[in-house]
Amino acid sequence: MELLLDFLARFLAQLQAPVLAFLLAGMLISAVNSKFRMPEAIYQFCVFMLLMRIGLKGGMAIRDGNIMEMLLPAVFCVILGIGIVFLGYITIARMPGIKKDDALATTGLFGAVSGSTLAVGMMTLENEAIFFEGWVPALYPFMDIPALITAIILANLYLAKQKKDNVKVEIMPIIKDCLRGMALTILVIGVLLGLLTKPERVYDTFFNPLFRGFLAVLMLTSGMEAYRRLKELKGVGHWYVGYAFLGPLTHGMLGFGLGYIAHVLVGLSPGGVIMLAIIAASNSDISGPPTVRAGIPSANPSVYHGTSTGLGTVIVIALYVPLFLALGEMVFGL
Amino acid sequence: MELLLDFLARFLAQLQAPVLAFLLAGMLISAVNSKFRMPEAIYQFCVFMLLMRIGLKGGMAIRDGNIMEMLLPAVFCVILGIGIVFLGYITIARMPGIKKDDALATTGLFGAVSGSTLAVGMMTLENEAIFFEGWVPALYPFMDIPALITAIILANLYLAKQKKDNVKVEIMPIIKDCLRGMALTILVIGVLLGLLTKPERVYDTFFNPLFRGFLAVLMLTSGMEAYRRLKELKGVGHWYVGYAFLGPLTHGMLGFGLGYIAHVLVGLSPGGVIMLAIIAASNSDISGPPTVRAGIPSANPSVYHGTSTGLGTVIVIALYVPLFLALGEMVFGL
Amino acid sequence: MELLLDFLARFLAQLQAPVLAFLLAGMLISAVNSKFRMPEAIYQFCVFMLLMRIGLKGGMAIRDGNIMEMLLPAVFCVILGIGIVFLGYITIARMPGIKKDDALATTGLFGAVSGSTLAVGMMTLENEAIFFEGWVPALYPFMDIPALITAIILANLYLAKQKKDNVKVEIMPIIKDCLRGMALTILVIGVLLGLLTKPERVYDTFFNPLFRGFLAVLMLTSGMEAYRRLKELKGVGHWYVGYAFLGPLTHGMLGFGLGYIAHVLVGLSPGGVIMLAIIAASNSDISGPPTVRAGIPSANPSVYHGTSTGLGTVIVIALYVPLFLALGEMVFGL
Amino acid sequence: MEFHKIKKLTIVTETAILDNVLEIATNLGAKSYTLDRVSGKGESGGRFGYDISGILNSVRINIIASEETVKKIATEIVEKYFENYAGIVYLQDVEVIRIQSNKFGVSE
Amino acid sequence: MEFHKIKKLTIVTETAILDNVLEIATNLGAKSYTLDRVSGKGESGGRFGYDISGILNSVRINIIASEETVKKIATEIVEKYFENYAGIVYLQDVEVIRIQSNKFGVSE
Amino acid sequence: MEFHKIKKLTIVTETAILDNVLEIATNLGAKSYTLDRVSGKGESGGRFGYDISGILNSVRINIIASEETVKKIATEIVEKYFENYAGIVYLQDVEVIRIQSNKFGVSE
Ligand SMILES: Nc1ncnc2c1ncn2[C@@H]1O[C@H](COP(=O)(O)O)[C@@H](O)[C@H]1O
Ligand SMILES: Nc1ncnc2c1ncn2[C@@H]1O[C@H](COP(=O)(O)O)[C@@H](O)[C@H]1O
Ligand SMILES: Nc1ncnc2c1ncn2[C@@H]1O[C@H](COP(=O)(O)O)[C@@H](O)[C@H]1O
Ligand code: NA
Ligand code: NA
Ligand code: NA
Repeated sequence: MELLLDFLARFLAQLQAPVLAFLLAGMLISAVNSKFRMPEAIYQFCVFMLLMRIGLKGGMAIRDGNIMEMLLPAVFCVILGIGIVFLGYITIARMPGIKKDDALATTGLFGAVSGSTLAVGMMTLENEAIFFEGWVPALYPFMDIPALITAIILANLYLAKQKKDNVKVEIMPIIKDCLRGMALTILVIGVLLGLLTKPERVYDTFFNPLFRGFLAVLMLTSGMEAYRRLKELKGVGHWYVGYAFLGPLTHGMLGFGLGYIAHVLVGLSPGGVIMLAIIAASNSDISGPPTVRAGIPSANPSVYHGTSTGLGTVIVIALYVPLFLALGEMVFGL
Repeated sequence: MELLLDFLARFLAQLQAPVLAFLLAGMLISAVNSKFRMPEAIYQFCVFMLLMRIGLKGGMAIRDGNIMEMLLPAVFCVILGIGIVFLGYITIARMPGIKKDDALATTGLFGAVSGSTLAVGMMTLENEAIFFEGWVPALYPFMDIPALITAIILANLYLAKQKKDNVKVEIMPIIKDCLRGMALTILVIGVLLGLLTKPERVYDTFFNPLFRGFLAVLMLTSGMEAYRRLKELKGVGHWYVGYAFLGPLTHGMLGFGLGYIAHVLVGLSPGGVIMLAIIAASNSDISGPPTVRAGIPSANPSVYHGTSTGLGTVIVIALYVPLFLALGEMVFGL
Repeated sequence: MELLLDFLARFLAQLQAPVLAFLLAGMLISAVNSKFRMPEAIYQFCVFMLLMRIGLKGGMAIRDGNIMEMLLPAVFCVILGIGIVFLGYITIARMPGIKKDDALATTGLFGAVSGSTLAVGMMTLENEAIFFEGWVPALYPFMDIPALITAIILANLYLAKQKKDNVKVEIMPIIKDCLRGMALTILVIGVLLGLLTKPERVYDTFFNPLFRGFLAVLMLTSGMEAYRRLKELKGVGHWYVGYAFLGPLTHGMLGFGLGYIAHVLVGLSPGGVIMLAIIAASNSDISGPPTVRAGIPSANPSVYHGTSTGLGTVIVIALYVPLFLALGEMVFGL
Repeated sequence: MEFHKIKKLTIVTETAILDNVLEIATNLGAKSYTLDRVSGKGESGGRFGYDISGILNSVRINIIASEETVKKIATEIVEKYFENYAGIVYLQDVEVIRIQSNKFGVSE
Repeated sequence: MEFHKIKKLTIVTETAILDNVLEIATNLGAKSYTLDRVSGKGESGGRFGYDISGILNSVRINIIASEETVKKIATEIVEKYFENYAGIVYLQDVEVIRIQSNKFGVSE
Repeated sequence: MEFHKIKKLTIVTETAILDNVLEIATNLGAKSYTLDRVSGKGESGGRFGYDISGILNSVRINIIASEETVKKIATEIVEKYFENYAGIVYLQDVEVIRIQSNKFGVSE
């Protein structure tokens, strides 16, 4: 009961937090059919600023950290990425009236990671002054790529079986495609720059201080987009709505659980555990969709794009970021 | 005499102020036919940054303020918006050789408000350390929308009478069109965010510190554009040149007068009075023109766009912002 | 020996400096064929921010400085601009298999100046806390324009002789074309604003603090572009590769030498001497190429664009900025 | 795969009336269209879209449909808007690959 | 200067498959093409490119080449991609100025 | 409303010579044109406009005018520029809706 009250208090507090408010404001802008559009160059630059900041910070943390500490969480990320897709394959993909390729595409995106949700998680933890290892957000690709690969392979195996075809899905091109996408390119380059050079000054004078502002701008844009994608969902089955609510909750819980194990075994910080839960809960909205579009051509983009970008992102930011924060605070007595 | 010297001193000082200098520099860039163009995404982002800052600040001020205080100034804004258009209708619109629809379109823009002039006014007052209520600039829509509606209605009534048609101009679509335009959308969303959430940190780390810089960039761009619009004005009657000089002066005086009444009756601060004068003097350059283009199709855009964006904005920033500042300082003994 | 070790130490240090690291990271992004593109509006805005900062600072320095001090360095710039092109005319342009117009176009770009290399030089000196006169970078046009004019005239004279034509190359249109180009427009406007107005506050709150960050973004973009241009160079003769290595070294040495003379005669600071060497070593990558494309239509853009943007910029930033820094530190015992 | 002769309608006009034009086109039976932003010059002067307000933005609309449909659309738009708004309207012949769907409303 | 009758192929489709389309075109003999980004609406809904992921971006490809070449390209692309991806493909007549080079593979 | 047969000239070329091309077109009687930026590939290699200097930007110019006018423009531009600059030039038939003004210089 007290837990619930605490959660509700946090949730209401978070709703006052501008990050979520900007997201909702963006939805409102689309809802009233405003002619205002955030210029494409600007939101791409927002994404660049956020992911470069995450990458630089991650790289610097890896440089100054202990690589052994990171190993287990990285392995857990891979497991989560693959596991989430299999979980979807035996749940949402089996529901009546659901096309298996649509479901796998969707579940691939929910296994993958959203850079902006990550950024929201970081900002939230920083606001609460909860420490987390800088390299945790940089684990992003270890969950993202395996999830997308698994989804694409399962979908193609399934489709081939339907057509009684032989199929051979090659993994390397998918990995390349992921890494060549905008989001992972920037993140990985950021990590390399943080790891191999000394970007402290440009980080301290540019990428870090502007982080909060550009996140607000990106949230506004994401909100505008989420609302537009929601409309696409109209024709789509209500199973996907359920998945968008329950999937991230389950994935985040799994992430929290594995994070807790890492906490016990290798000393992952409480903040790191919360972060891992948020990464697991988050769903891809920038670089996942094009990879899925290319890898599972027959899947209907309105379904997966709508479920992930329209519903998933908003739900995770509004509900599950505060939830896992509250959970972490209780479990670790923060 | 001393007044004049004081004004001249201020005017020369203001000319050294970079805001006006950037505007004039922009005009020079166009005048020498430079190939440099400010990318559209950038100046749209400038507009976004300025109006969001104005809105957030306004919203926070309303949240922390007394709603009763704001009522009278808001009503005065509505009166000014409508009054300015009627004033134009019985002056410039009656001049020989002037098409009534062109005149009404122009006068609608001069009744409406310019976000960038507003920002210049705020920066100027802040530079002089003159306090004004943060919600005054957020009164923007209360003058803007009534002015545009009045102009569109008067023009359509006039045109219908000419054609001996019956006409029914609907007001709601015009209001919607105004609110759905870029400028008012951002401003209103900013006010809501400031009012309902706690955006202090993102305001203090992003929107506020970058305000001065983005205003400089926008001034440069506005200058480039003003010069190009000036060329359009060539064919247009000299009455419009007169109107661009005398209109804003009169409107600003009316604004100052009503502001003074609010000062006496409800304690509007001296800075708020000056601000109200500047809002009234300013003329729309971003969201007004498309509304007028849609609402009064037969009006020649070269006339109203040229008069407002080419002449009006430059004149108000160069002459009338310092004038009303000087006037306020004298009247209130600042 | 110690000199060499010192240089190597500096070079390795510089390689850790994020400016070069961002350039190399950009090359890596292109090399792995990433889909990430920096939006055009963003890198144009980066160029704007850097050149406006250089211009404002230059203008303020001129305002506060002694015009006589600047005269000799300015004259030296003109001499360097013209001299570099003539030097190219009697070296690279005479090599076997080299088209004279291609060579002159290339040498024109190497005589001209790169705004981004300039910015790198400034940042490097500022990082090392080496003073330089703020107006030195603003000498940019005094080298840039003469170099481009000389190259275009020589090329057209040569081509006319080939065709036994009479030719009359007009200088004024070329000067206008240079000044109307994006880079020089912004720089000159910045200088004027710095000289005639008081932009200290907007400089201190916007253009200066964001300098480092926007330079990093521009370096990343320049790296991406350099790699793409490198590919164009494939078919092109190896003479151009040699020129890209030896040209800037020679030009920088000449710049250093003339700078030293100015040091002795009019007291140019050690930092100013280093800066002059860097300006001379740098090669145009933004506004030079279009001027050359218009002025020497028959020259193959792959050759000069590839040599200058693909090779020259990277070589100068990676090798010669640290070299002239080291040289200056030794010569002046810094 | 067959190639089917049909018409392409192009409308270049002010962005201000884009929504109205698309509404008319939809009402007269065009289910699909392609848009892009353009600059240009004409009787109404230069339209290079540099202005902050967007008054000088132009848009180009392409509609591929039957001759009857596009002629109706063209006529209606010119009559309704081209007295006051800048623009040009023209038709061209095209051959469209026909696939399973009967996208273009051409009777078999 | 002669004007030579030849064909222009236009493909409007998802940016996601641009590379594949260009590869097919190149393999079937098109050495040159022109691209631009467009918006639009069709059977697959609106494609206005507002989304961050770029799933809703469309591209327009123009290829001027001999009738034989463009028909091969058009057929191959429609067969291979248009079951799953959004788009339209059409041909038009054009007259190209011929200069020294034999750019268009037209036999003299 | 009548539809009038006339020509559309398209020029795709380097942005560097846009001003010159427009000047020639204006001098030869074209009062109106439509422009847009494009990417592409051709004999001169890829022109995707990524470069900061803009050397690799391409522009597409459309001019609708009488056959005589557009042929003169096309010929002049190709002769003057296409030895050194990248590009392609072609003509197409169009039917333009004629309104009150005699925009296209077609005698009645
Ligand atoms: N003859 C033409 N050829 C090409 N584009 C044209 C032509 N006439 C008009 N346009 C386009 O339509 C826009 C408006 O034309 P106007 O109404 O003549 O000002 C111009 O800015 C051009 O983009
Ligand atoms: N009949 C048409 N006329 C013009 N553009 C079309 C047409 N059909 C399809 N398109 C373009 O092709 C895209 C995809 O079409 P669709 O596959 O029908 O959704 C649309 O967004 C339009 O840009
Ligand atoms: N056959 C063609 N089809 C379509 N576009 C072409 C063609 N040839 C040339 N272009 C366009 O013209 C530009 C320059 O062509 P080029 O001079 O061949 O390099 C290319 O980048 C294309 O945009
Ligand atoms: Na996930
Ligand atoms: Na007003
Ligand atoms: Na140089």
